[in-house]
Amino acid sequence: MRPILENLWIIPLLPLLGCALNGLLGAKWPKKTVDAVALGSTGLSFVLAIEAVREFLGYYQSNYHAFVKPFFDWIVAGNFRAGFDLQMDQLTVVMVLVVTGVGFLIHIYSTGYMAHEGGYYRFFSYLNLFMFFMLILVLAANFALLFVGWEGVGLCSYLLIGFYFLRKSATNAGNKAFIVNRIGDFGFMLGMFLLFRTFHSLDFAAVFDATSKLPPDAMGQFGTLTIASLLLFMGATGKSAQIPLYVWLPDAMEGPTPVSALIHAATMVTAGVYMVARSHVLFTHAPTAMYVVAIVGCATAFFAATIGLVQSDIKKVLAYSTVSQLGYMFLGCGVGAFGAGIFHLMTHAFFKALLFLAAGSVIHAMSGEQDMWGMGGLASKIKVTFWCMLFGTIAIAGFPPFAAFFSKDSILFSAYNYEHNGKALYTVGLLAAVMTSFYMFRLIWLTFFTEKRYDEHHVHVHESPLNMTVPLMILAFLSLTGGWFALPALFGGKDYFAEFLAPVFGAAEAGGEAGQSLEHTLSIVAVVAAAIGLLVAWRMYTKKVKRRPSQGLHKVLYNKYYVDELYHAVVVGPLVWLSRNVFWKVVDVGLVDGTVNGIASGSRAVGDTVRQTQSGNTRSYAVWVLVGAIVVLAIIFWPILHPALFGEVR
Amino acid sequence: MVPTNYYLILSAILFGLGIVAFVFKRNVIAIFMAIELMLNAVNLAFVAFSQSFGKVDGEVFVLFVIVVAAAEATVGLGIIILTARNRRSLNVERVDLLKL
Amino acid sequence: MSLLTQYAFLIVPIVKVAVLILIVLTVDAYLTWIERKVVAHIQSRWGPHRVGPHGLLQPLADGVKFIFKEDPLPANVDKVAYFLAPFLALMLALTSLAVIPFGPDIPVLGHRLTLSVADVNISLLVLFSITALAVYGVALAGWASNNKYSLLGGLRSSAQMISYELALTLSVVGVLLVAGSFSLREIIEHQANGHLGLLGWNIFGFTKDGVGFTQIIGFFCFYIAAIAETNRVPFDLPEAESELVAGFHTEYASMKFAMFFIAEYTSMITISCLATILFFGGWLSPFPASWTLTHYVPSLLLIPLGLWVIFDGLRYENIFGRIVLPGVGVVLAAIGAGLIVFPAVNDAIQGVFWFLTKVFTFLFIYVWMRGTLPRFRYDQLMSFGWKFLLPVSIANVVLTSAVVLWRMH
Amino acid sequence: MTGALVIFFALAALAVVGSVSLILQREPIHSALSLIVVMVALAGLYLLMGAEFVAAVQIIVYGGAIMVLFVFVIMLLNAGEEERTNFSKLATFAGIPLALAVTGFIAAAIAHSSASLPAPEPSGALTSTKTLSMLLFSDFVYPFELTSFLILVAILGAIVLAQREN
Repeated sequence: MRPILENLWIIPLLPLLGCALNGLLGAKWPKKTVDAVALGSTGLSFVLAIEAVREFLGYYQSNYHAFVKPFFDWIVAGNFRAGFDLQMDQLTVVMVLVVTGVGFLIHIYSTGYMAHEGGYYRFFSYLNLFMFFMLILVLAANFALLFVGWEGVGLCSYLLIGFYFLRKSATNAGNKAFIVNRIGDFGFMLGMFLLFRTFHSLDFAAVFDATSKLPPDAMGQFGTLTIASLLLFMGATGKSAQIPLYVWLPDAMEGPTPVSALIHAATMVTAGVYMVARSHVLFTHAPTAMYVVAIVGCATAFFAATIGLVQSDIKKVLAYSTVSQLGYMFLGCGVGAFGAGIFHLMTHAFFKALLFLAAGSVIHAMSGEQDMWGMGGLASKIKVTFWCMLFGTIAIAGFPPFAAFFSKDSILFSAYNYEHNGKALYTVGLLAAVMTSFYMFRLIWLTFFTEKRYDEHHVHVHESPLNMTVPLMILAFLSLTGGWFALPALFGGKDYFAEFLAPVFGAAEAGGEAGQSLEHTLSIVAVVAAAIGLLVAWRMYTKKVKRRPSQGLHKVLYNKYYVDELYHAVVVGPLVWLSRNVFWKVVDVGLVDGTVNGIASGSRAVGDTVRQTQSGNTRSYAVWVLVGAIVVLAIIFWPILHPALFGEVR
Repeated sequence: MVPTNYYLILSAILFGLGIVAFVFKRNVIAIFMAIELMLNAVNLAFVAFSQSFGKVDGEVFVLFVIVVAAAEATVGLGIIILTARNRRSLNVERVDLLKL
Repeated sequence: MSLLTQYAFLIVPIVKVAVLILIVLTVDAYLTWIERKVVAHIQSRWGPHRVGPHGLLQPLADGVKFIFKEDPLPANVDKVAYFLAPFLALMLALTSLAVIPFGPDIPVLGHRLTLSVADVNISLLVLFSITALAVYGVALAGWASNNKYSLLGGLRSSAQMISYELALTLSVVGVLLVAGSFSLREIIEHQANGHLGLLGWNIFGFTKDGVGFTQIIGFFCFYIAAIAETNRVPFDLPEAESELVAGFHTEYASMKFAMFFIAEYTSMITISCLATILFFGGWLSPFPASWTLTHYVPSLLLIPLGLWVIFDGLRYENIFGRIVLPGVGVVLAAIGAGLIVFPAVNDAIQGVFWFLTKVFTFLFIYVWMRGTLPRFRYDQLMSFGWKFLLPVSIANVVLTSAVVLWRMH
Repeated sequence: MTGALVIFFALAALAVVGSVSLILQREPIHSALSLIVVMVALAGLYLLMGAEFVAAVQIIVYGGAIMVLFVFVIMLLNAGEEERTNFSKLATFAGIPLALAVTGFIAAAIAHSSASLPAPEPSGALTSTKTLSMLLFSDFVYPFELTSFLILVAILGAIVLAQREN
């Protein structure tokens, strides 16, 4: 008897209801009611998710495979069927719990953060809608439905980035995010089509079973599977902000901070990782694709970190760190350690959400100030925020026993063991780790220590209300303990997380004694690297800091390698030119309007001529009637009058 | 005994004359008469056929035609009267506007 | 003789027509006399009494006058129509008499002589067709004679005739349903059922098995409509002196006027005949067939009439009083006596006798009404025709058909 | 040349002459009269064919009602001589040929299909009105009722047209 599991649709439905209620009626309601609806729906779906997970585990005990249930047919065309099928397996369990849990916390936080913003109900309606689509995405049992969630979260991200739609920059950022994602989605769709063409189905089960029967492509061979995987990965790069499509994420910081936390750190951006992990069967059969994924991930991790070094906007720093962390996840997936990737996804969800929310709290305290050069010495004033932030920083920097230590560690370890120049990947990843800890601690110092660089009289710093700090503390606790599943692994025990996910990804590779010792060394190296970063940051930012005019490499980094400018010059500019000068002036005005106007004037001319017959003179009409009659008669009597044609008619 | 063709030819001639009248009369009432003439021609053909086939159906049709003609005349003449009142003319060539 | 028999199919009708026209014209002439006399007496006047005894020669005088009067042609009249109209009127009126059977077939020289010019089996339809066309006489006259009174008269009469023709036709349908035939002869014969006598006539509508459905409603509708059809009082609006001078024949004089005049009286006769045939058993005697004594009724009427004529004529000290009237009286009485003497002849004329009696009764009623009733107003006429007469006659049709159906089953 | 043929040609000539004069007459009333002549002639032809009832109805309804209506309207509107305007060039030039063409078509069709016609019934065999009415009320009862409805509609239409808007 599994009431929730059998009716899995309830879990996504609740947020949708919340969205509908708030969106349609919320405008009239007081904040309390809106809160009640939003929190109630998400909280309830969180509880139900837990219940569903419990039931699933029970289910899994009895029969050892994922729980899939079709609820209704969505599209049925020929032999193509995309049903509203939801599924539940270990991977889903992790995702669902993360999404609903973190989502719920962030909802709570938002009630505090958004308290003084306009469009309160709108915000929560969007947020709930996002929850709905995200849940669809992770619960989907076929690519089509997953794509629905995929696009849906994209939409919500667009809506929420442009939440302050009166700010031009905000709307621009929204558009940018949307358009860039389109490019990725294009690849994703092509991938789906290819898959359907190959396997005549989009259901995960069908596709993956079929794939597992196929022989894997050789390294460097671009078979169907490889192409499909690469296309899917293209989608992932869009959604999860990987090179070359990462550019939208930093701009996405225009949105309210809780949004940045929920969508652009914890959940949505990890959709790509989830998708890759979900279709790991494909990727494992396409080593080339795997390799590409690993390289891209690694490169992104490093690249974003370098940019993160010099950013002055607190949220921008976190944004680039997000990008680089995502890079880590893909690195993990790329080198075949999907479990590690997902593991890092989870921990990252915790501490990055924490960091963003804390940053939000700081911004809240500074009443809107985001530039770290305008802060300083806040530690004493907003203790709770500070401590939570610190926890988050330590976690992301990867000091034991904090969460990221274990996850990032296992990723690097797997990278080290990767057969195709794994060492190089490892080294780059390590450098990225150094930089990560550097810019994070730089952030800490610039924000919380050193002398204050803001005007007391204008800004009066204050701690955030409970409904903001409590989620912070919870997340802080999680980002401390989140990684402890893997704790025993250090001491020769087994990695519970990996083991939990084993049914999905297959058993984690057993390191053996050598692996054990190697793992220890690697983790020590990682800690050392983090420490280096910490020290450098300490050296640079403890004594009197002042903002120097940036030049040279610093300038390049500060301007993000001019990538945006590059894209604008290479892609956007030409495109705009094309649209304006060809599609608008030639195609639209010339062709479309021309056709329409041509038809109009043509019919007018015809009418002018034909109108002459409408003289109103009845006798002329009579003659026309005669003509008609003659035609009819001719038709009737044709066979009679031309027996030669039709033979004698009798 | 008169062959059926004679009747048919006669009805054709009458019909043709009706058409000519329909086109060449200018007086609305006269045109209306032309229509009646054509109807009569058709009736003649009907009766002739019903005779030559030895069936009464044709005559029944004639009755129907006559009824229809009566109804038509009623309404048509009513319209003609109104038109004549409004346009001060019975010449169809002068009445060539839908509204004044 | 052989020639006669050879061309009998041509000669007999011609003779019949000649005789009929002669009789009818005479009757018309004397009908005017009767009318004037009766109306005069109703209005307690003497009426014509100068020309001949009781003004009996007045009709002759009128005829002579008609013939010798000048016949002016009004300015710019529509000549064709102007001349056509009276001829049309008279022609149609006379034609309509052709189909009326004045009596049962009588044996003459071994041949059976039918007492009707044309004995067609759709005589009633023919009759109606002719009455339908009769309207043109009046209408055309009104239109042709380029005169507003005439035009109004013509308009009125055409409208009136169309309106009442419906009622006229529908009122007869009842009889048709009962008789199941268009032939006047058959209609009469259907009313003949020996032991019932006049109860068998459609006016009472009893049948051999006793039960029956009276056509009295039909009769009244028919008679009223008929009066209207003939433009007689109280429906003589087309020629309403007080309003339209003389209506459609204002512009007509002498013979043309006489034609209209004769046409009117002829149609009166026709209508009376029709009423007789349709509702009053035509030539049937009102008495049950078993009462053979009733065959002497003609004689019993003729002989006293003849004697009275002799007696009355003797009062005048002139050629009429001394010779003509007594002569006529003697002839009449002789005929009466002769009928008693020759039963065969007596039986032969029975039908004709009864027929004429009934017809004259109706003609008398015409005159009587003229003396009695005022004229309708035009709108009254129309509303009466459309809103009363037509519905009633339709109701009659429905009732009758219901009864007929019921009798079938 | 039997009597029937003589009568036929007489009546046919009458009808044709009538319709020609319908065209040539300028006075509407004369046209109407000519049309009446045609109708009477046709009635005669019907009688000749033995369609007695139709003949009677032809005269009663057509001659006695419809044409009277025409005459009535002509008198009401005091319709004078028709003016022979020629505004419609089309009618002026194309009228005759087209009319001839239609007539020719029909004539040709008749001429062609004449052979397929069965020999007419022996003359004088009048189709009794009874059979006609039987047919009318059995097979054609629905059309019959429809015509009554049609007439009702016509009456209503006439009333609507006749009443002056106020």
